[in-house]
Amino acid sequence: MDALLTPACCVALAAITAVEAKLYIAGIVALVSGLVVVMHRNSVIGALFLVLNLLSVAVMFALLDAYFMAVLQVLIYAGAIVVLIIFVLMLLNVGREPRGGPGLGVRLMALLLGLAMVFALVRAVRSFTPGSEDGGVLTEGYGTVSQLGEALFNQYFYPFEVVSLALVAAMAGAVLLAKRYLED
Amino acid sequence: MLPYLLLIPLAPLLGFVLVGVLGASGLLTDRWVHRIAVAASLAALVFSCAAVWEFSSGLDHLVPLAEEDPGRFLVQPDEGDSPARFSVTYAPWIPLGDTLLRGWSSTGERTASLTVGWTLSFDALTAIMLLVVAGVGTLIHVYSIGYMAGDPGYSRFFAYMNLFMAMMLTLVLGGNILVMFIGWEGVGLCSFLLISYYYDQVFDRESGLTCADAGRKAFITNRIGDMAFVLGGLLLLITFGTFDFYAISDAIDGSSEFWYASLLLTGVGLLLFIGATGKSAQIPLYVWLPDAMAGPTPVSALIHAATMVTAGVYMLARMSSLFWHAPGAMLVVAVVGCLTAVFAATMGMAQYDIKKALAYSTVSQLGYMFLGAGVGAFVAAIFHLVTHAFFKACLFLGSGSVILRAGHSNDMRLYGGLKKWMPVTYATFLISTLAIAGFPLMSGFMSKDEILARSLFSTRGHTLLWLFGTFGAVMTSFYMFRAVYMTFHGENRSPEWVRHQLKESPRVMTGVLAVLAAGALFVGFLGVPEGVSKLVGLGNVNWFEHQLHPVVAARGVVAAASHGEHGGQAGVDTHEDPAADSAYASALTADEATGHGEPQALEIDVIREGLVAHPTLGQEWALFGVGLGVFLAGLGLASWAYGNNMRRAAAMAGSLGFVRRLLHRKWFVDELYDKLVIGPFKALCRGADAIDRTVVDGAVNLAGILTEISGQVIKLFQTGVVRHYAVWLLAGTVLVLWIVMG
Amino acid sequence: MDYQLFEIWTAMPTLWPAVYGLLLLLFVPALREDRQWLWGFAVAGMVLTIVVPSYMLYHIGSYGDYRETAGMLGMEMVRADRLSLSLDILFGVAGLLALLLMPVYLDRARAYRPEVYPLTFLSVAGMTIMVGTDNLMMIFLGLEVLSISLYVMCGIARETPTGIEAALKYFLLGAFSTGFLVYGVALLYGATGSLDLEGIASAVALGAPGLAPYGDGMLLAGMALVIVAFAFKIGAVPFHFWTPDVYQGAPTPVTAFMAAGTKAAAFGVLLRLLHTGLSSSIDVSSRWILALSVLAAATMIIGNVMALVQDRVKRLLAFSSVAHAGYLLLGLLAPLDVGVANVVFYLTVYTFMTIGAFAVVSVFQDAGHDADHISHFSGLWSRHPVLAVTMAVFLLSLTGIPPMGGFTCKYVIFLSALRAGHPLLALIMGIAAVIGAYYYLRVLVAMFFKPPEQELSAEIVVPSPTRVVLAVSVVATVLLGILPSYVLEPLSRISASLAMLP
Amino acid sequence: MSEATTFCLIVSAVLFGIGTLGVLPRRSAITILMSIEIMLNAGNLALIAVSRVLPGQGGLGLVDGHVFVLFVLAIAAAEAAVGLAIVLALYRLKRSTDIEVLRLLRW
Repeated sequence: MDALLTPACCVALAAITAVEAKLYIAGIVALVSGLVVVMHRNSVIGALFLVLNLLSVAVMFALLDAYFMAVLQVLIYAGAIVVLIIFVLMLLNVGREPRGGPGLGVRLMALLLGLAMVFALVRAVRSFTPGSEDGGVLTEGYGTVSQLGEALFNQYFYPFEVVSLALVAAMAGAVLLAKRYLED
Repeated sequence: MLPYLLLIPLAPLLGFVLVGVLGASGLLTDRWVHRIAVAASLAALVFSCAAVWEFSSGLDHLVPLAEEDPGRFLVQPDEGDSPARFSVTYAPWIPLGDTLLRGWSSTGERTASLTVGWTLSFDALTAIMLLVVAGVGTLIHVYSIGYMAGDPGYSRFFAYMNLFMAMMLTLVLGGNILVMFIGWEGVGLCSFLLISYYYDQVFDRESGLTCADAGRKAFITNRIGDMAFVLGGLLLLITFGTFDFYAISDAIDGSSEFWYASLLLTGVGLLLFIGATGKSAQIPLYVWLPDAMAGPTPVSALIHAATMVTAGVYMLARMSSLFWHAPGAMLVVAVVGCLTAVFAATMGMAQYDIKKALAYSTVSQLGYMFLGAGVGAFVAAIFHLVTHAFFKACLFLGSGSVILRAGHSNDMRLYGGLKKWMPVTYATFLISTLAIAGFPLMSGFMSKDEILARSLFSTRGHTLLWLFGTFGAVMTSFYMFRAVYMTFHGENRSPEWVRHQLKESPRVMTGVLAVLAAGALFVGFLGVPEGVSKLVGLGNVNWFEHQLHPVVAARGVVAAASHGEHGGQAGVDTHEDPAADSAYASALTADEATGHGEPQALEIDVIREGLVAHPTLGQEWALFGVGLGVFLAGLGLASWAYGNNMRRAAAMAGSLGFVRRLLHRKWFVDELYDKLVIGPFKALCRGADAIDRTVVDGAVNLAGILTEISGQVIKLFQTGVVRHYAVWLLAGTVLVLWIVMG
Repeated sequence: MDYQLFEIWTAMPTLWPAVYGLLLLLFVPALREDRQWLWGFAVAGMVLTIVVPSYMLYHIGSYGDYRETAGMLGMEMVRADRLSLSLDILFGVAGLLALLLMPVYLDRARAYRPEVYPLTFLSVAGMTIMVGTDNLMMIFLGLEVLSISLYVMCGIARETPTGIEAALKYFLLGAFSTGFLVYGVALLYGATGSLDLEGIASAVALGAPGLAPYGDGMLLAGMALVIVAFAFKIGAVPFHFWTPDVYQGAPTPVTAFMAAGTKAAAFGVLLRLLHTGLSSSIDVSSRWILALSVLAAATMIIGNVMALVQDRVKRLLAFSSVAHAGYLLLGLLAPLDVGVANVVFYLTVYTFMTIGAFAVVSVFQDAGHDADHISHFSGLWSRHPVLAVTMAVFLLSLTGIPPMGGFTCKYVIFLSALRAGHPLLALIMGIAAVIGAYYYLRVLVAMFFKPPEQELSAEIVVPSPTRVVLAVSVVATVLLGILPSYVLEPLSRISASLAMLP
Repeated sequence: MSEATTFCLIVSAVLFGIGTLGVLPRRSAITILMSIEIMLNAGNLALIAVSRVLPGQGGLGLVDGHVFVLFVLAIAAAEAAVGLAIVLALYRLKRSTDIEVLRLLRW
């Protein structure tokens, strides 16, 4: 039995390392692009790097077997939200933001606080140890459209409707705030 | 009447609503305003009298009613050890359900109900307070008709006065700490509203305080005391599982030996006392009372002399069984009261503002009441409260009468010789002065000297307390006669235009003065001290003590005290002994056997339960002599200084213009004052004043200023920039993460 | 199919305002000209929003303290129990009172838009969703429905710089805190493998010897982040910085609604989250208790001290609301059977007194702007005595003077803090309350003792809907103080229905 | 796969930190909005990563996390819409999207 299993394990291991390598690359790309978004003074470039960031996260989704979510990430986030942001940037003709920001003290304090928080969070996530992982096999059809659709229209039917409520509120609100009034 | 006790505070409350709403919307003429207000107050008085009448004719007929409706009434007719009392719960107020209490009784754990009801209760103490509050209150309402006539805020004034009456009556009638607390906070609020009545007038030129500032100071200082009061109450609640006064007393009395001198009771007692110092203007929270004179004079008379400021004394008497079992707390009460009495008296001597002089006098007299309570003479303290209500109200109203006619000036240097124009005011003022200064057989003599005697002879008293108290009494006599001389004797020093319009106040005011003066004369006979009656060969004719003693008596304390001395730290190991009596008996025998302790003192204690000794006849005579001497010393000093001064001042009045004459005279008075209070005494007065202004006042102000400054500093963080807010959010997140993750 | 009907009935407190809000949104274009009608429909709908949960609460005994669900396949998404129904009534009341204030105020501010009514309904729906569920996903969605509606409502006066500034600040910081919530929920989910509070509770209970099955640190960090997100919503120090700015800039009726409604909803969620989800292990609960005690102490002190130095009444009330959040946090620390009823009772009283105070402020407008500087209140007694007395009642109640409601609720919280063994915090609460007396007093002094400002001697007109709001609030504030037992008694049964899984 | 999961979680934590700090140095409201999107994104990554290794019915993998990510996406869209509308309104009033101009309400 062992003899049979060993090559299978080796193959699996090879596959896994491949996946992991891809994950590492995607993760680093995500971090770097995220950093550019935050640091760059030109908002348009920031937005473009946001797309890169979202796409690399989508790649990570796919590598984590969340195929449908990867697709949605590309479609909704990169496709809709960022496009909306870029549209507004263009509309307002926002370019480089003016110089001058917070003083050095504030920057330093924020950096320290941010590092402290990241440190705490990293410490927290490192404690993650799913108990039954060894020997566990992914559920049949994990991360597919059918599985998600089934969940959405069964258990998650009600929250799904609530999301629509939020979207309606946002829509009405956006129109209310951004539309030129008829009487103007 | 007793089941309808609610009507007593409701009547003035209704008056407040009517006068407030209708008056503010301009629907009432002044005439109807005071008609309604006085009627409301009078109604409270009538209801109170009816309740007292029913109470004094026995509670037995109420008992069957109680059986029908056990939740509502609680009746305990006068029997055996416990005094007659009655309480009625109209509705539940705060239902907090049951809780488990553990620890102090032999049964270990027990459940207590934390439900608080709208309870009013009635006993002899309540009866006396009700009559004083409603009676003096009504009189002052009547007086205000004359004093406030033509004031633009007529309806506002009467509305607040009615509200005050409602709150004060609630305070007195409240059957548990929370209901009392409503009145407690409510009178503070009304006091604030009425002090700030002339909101925009600068009332203290030196510091530029406006009346509104004075009101705010009073309110905040009171709130500090209130906080301590609430803490003490909550501690009681946690300990005894109830807010009900009677239940707490019974619980303490019921296991005297356990509670005697325990740390918990001492702590609670001290907290309650801090609450009382806030309301009753004792060291260190007295600072607001002299400033409170910014209010109209009837307010000073009613709130800051006769009723509200005595609430602290009333509360101490209400909680007397707690204080009996907390000798440490009682000692603090006595010492603080004694110090306040002396300290305030020294300051009273330095005042030219007649109302401020009276205010310091009030602080001083309140100090005597606390001294009385502190040495266990609760009856005498309450008695002094009653007599003080009469003579101090009369003094304040008399000063109001003077102020009204003397061009609305409070400055005694601008009075003089007023007895010619205002004979009734003068006569009543003089009678009250005699009373407060302790002229033999007048009310102040009866009550104050009784307190002093008890402070000397009570086992909880001390010679030093008596010495200081007597010293203060000399000063009392001095500053009061000083006021009389400066105001009514000598030559008039008023401005010309004032002198032309000097005349007696209207009948409605003098009538009230006369009634109050009669009270100052005769109320004393209700509580002739045993010593005094003995001097003239009568038995104990102290009606007051007879009525009140059962309410404030020390039940079981003697036994507990002696037990504590012999049985070790607390009664924990011995509290299963049969009854307090036998415990006491065994203690006595133990005493004799071992020769320990002070059997002599204990024997004396037994005689009077109240831990107060019987002085001998000779001692009584000596005390009487000292009292008379005190009175005469003050009178003599004052007449030497001020009688003289006024004559000499009159001689000095030459052809100089008014202003220069005035300046001269001021300087003269000052110099004479310097001569009189030569050396250390002057330094003492100045020092006391300086301490008042800098240390005590300063501490209160400093706390306020520091808070304000820190507010201004923290305000700078609110920059309006989203980014900075985000940094704070981040900081908070790190903080929470750090706390939670450790 | 009886079962199905029952489910819908259970979700009714949420469904009703949501559906009604959507319908109203549909009718807005048609009724654009008939403003009175639209307003009337909105008010009527909001009355029913109160009636529905009240009816259910009244009959809740006949179903037992039910934990019924709507949703399918046994996933509990909606929960109608005493806590959620009581709070639902409160949201309806806050919404109704705000609706009554809105038309006149917005008209005067020249910011009237009919969409504000449906948005009010949607935000009420969001609140009911938040508190009426055991699922973190639903809590998140409800919070977002509420927040998104409120961002828009704050900015409804989009022509005024302050209005839009308030909206943008609220939005940016709100979205920021949403990020924290999402990450916190993700960590909780990772640590326990469940998004359901009961699932989390059982996972935490079974997590021994650690704290959680899949990662102790993750559980704690997730808990911390979720606490941060809700501390932001209730305005606890140091997450309170948006509160004064947004309260001041938003239209006053919206401020009133936010102050009362959002706070009640966030506290409702915290009650459920902390007491059902994270109390099954003492190791876990002691940690959030510690964190919340620190926040409570800071909030009580800073809120009161900051209010001391404010000159605008709206800002003053904003800081006062921060201070009250501190007192409420104190109530949260007590165990379930001691504290829950008190917190909900406090929220009830707070709703009335704070909306009442803001209603008075909403009367003061000058050429479309808020005239809420403290000097504008000078001499109110002589200008409009009834309004002055009304405001006095609210201020006294906020100060905590008996027998107003504000005293009673402060007292019960104070006592529960003592009973729960937090004497130090109770003491801080006492000191904070003393400081608090000072700034409320400033407004009182201005109203009763200062002469009116000359340039503002124009007559004060109190519109009749505002009068209704004031009357209701005054009566409720006083009655809740004098006879609170009629509310406290029923509320005390909440804890039983919230109690944890066996 | 354990290391991969941990790696993803660490990436998500750092990404969250980056998003948090992004609110800080930038003055444009839109860039701040983008940083907030990064924060949400970090949450999504964490959810997806843990969902895969949590025990579900019949094996590893819980669908709850995916559903939650879906909802977060939708909410992010809604928030972006409202946020951009507010920015537009601000721009109309002030001709700027700079948060430094938001200084009327302070102190």
